[in-house]
Formats: sequence, structure tokens, C-alpha cells
Amino acid sequence: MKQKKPQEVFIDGPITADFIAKLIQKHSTKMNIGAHSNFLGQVRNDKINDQEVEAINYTTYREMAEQSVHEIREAVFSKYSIICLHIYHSLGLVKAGEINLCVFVSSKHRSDAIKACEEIVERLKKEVPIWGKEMFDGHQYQWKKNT
Amino acid sequence: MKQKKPQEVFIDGPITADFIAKLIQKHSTKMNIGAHSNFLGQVRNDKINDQEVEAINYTTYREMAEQSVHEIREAVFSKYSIICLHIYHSLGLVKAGEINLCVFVSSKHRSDAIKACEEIVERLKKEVPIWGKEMFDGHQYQWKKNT
Amino acid sequence: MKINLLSFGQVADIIGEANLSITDIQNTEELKDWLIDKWPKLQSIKYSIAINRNIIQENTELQNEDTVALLPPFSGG
Amino acid sequence: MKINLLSFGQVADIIGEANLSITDIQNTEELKDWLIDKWPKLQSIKYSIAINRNIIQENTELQNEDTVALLPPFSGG
Repeated sequence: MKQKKPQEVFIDGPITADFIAKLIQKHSTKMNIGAHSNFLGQVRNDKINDQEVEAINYTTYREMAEQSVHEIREAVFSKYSIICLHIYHSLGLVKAGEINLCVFVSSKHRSDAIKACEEIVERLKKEVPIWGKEMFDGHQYQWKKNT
Repeated sequence: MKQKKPQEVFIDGPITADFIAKLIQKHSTKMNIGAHSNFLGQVRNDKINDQEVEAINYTTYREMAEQSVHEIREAVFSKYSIICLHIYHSLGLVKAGEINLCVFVSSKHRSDAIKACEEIVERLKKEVPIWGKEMFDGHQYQWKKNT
Repeated sequence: MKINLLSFGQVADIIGEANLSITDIQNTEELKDWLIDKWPKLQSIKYSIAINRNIIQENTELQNEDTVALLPPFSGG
Repeated sequence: MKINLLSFGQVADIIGEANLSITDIQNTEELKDWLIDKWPKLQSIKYSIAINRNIIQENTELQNEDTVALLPPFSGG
């Protein structure tokens, strides 16, 4: 049941707990799945020079990002024995405490889902053209740097 | 915000998507969290000698299991820089397609949550006295073997 | 001397009782012999022994009121 | 010859337009010089160049109707 057709990656605003619950629920019909590995990115209220990050505003180069996510999907499906794979990232404003990234990988045995999920998160941060603008109180901001 | 007080580990029956959604939602107030790594175990409808597993019935030696989970929690909190850690396992009947294990680890940076979550799942399977009885059609069963 | 004997999983299936009270057993080797004598099927079953929730690796003397648990291989998770 | 120039993140902040149409630029080295000439602040900014969604590593000739994107370091995830 490899889902190689293009999947919607971007979500307007935060990814809600309810959205993730529906994602989990959908997989209950796939009874060959034994393990789900799920990574969630949450916006932190980091303090930078005494100013607190209140939200991150995400933008993307959508055509290139979708192509890049597609390449990561294909690579991970050939490398690991996984059954399902979902990647979601927010666009626009996501407040501190809210979720901006959800990678959800399902497999028969746990090690495939765990390794694939970790690899996707690493590649996504490096290869997918998304930019986060850290919004402080008022109108100030700075462009986020991934470490 | 290390939660070292004893936490309820066992849940009667399957762990629902709604339960996991509430767990995610609760963490939105902890704005120093940047990453959640979440592992879910789902019951597979494996075929064994032409018979299909319809459900697994889990039992435990509760006092020892709770002590063992507590030791794993302590060890993981000292080894990794994590903020929150939740471990839930089902007791009783969990049908194929339903979830019987949820490990949910939160940290500032992703690598701590990811490594800690994987380590907990491995240790839990080896060290915590829980037994799964694979239930086939009718009254037949066999005791599950972890591989 | 009284020992509380707990059994789980496949071992409990064979013994037929999850909870037994036994007397006059001095150590875990003696206990194993007694078990196989009473339930010969246990000979083919792999299990560990925990005394008061701690798994023991070698023959151990038992104390009055000890809780001894017979633990087949774990299969949770 | 017409090139569609897209810019993102900090680069778009400096250029002030996310989408420009430019002419008479033959290759990416020439483009970089033209950009710094027009927006000197770009000199201190690290960015990659993608032609039609593929990041290039060295000087590359441009074709009519190419889409060239200026990409500061990614910070998604």
C-alpha cells in the first residue's frame, strides 16, 4: 500500500492535535501495520536578545518544496520497508506552543518506521525550501537559522 | 519540568486516537518544547498457521512492571536532555488495528526526544513484565513471542 | 515459612492458578524441582524467577513472606 | 531573453519584490554581479541559486523563460 501519489504537504497555520488524531485513526484499517513513528515540531518561545519569540511565520517556494518532499518520499520508500508515510508542514503564522511539522511513518516492524521518520526529519530541514520568520512582540522579526 | 512522580502506565483496552490528541494538546502550554517523538504500537492481524490474529489480550505483573517503567524513566531522564516523558501500555483486549503502546517524549531539540523514545521502546519490550496472548477466531490462542 | 507464588502467561496456564501459597521450600532450586515434579509440562517452558519483583540469576535462599514470581519471556510493547 | 527571478526570505526583504522579470543576463555569475550592484546589502547574505527548481553549484548559462530563485538558508522543520 505504498502511497506514491503526490500528497498535500502544506497546511495553513498550525497543525492541530485533532488533525493528528484523525491521521492516527485512519490507519486503524491497515492491519498489517505494527508500528507508527511520529515526529512533531513545536514552536518554542526562545528568548533572543531579551525578546521572546511569539510565533514563526513560515513561507516556502512551493513548487520546489513539493518536488523536494516527493524526492525524499521516494528515497525513503525504496530504502526502508514502510507501509505509509505522511509529511505535513505549516505555512503562515504558528504561535509558540503550536505544532508546525508532523512526520508520520508506519511499518510492520518498529525499526523501519523509527529510522525512516528520523531520516525524513533530517532531510526535510536541510533540503526543503521553507523559511521561518521569528516574530517578536510588536513588528520586529528575524529570520530563523536552523542549527 | 521533569515529571518524576509515578505516572499511570496501564490503560484498560486500546489507546484511542482521542487520548493521544489530548496528550499532544496538553503540551502546548510548555513553550520550551521544540520536538515531540511519539511511538505507537498497533496490533497486527498476523497469519499464523492459517489462523488470523484478531486481538491480543495483554496481562502484566503490575507491581513489577510499574517499578520497571519507573527505572526506565529515571535512566532516560538522566541520560538525555528531555522535558516530558509519557509511557502508556494497554491491558486486556486490543483488537487488530488498535493501539496498545504509546511512548511520547518531548525535548527542546529533536535529537534528545528521538533517541530517548527509541531507547524506551527497546527497553520496554525487553524489561517490562507484560504478556500478550494472540487471540484467533473462536477460543484458540497462543502466547506472543517478541522478536 | 510461607511463600507467595505468582505465575503469569504460559506458566499460569500450566499451573492453573495465578496465585499460590506454598510452604517448606528453602531456595529457588528446590522450588524449580518442586514445580517440575508437580507440573511436568513446565520442563519445556522457559521462565525467569523474580523474588519481591527483582529477577534473580542464580539459586537464592527464600525468606518467610517472600513473593516469588514465575515469568515467561515478556511480549509487551 | 527574459528570466523570471524569484526571491525568498531575507533576500526578498532586501530586494523588496518576491517576483521580478529581468532581461539581458547571460549566466548566474553575471546575475550575482548585477544583484550586488543593484542591492549592495546582498553582499553580506548567503544564498543559493536554483534554476527551474534545481539548485546549481557553479556558473550556469541561462535560457529564455528560465525561472531563477534566490534561496537563503532553509529554516523549516
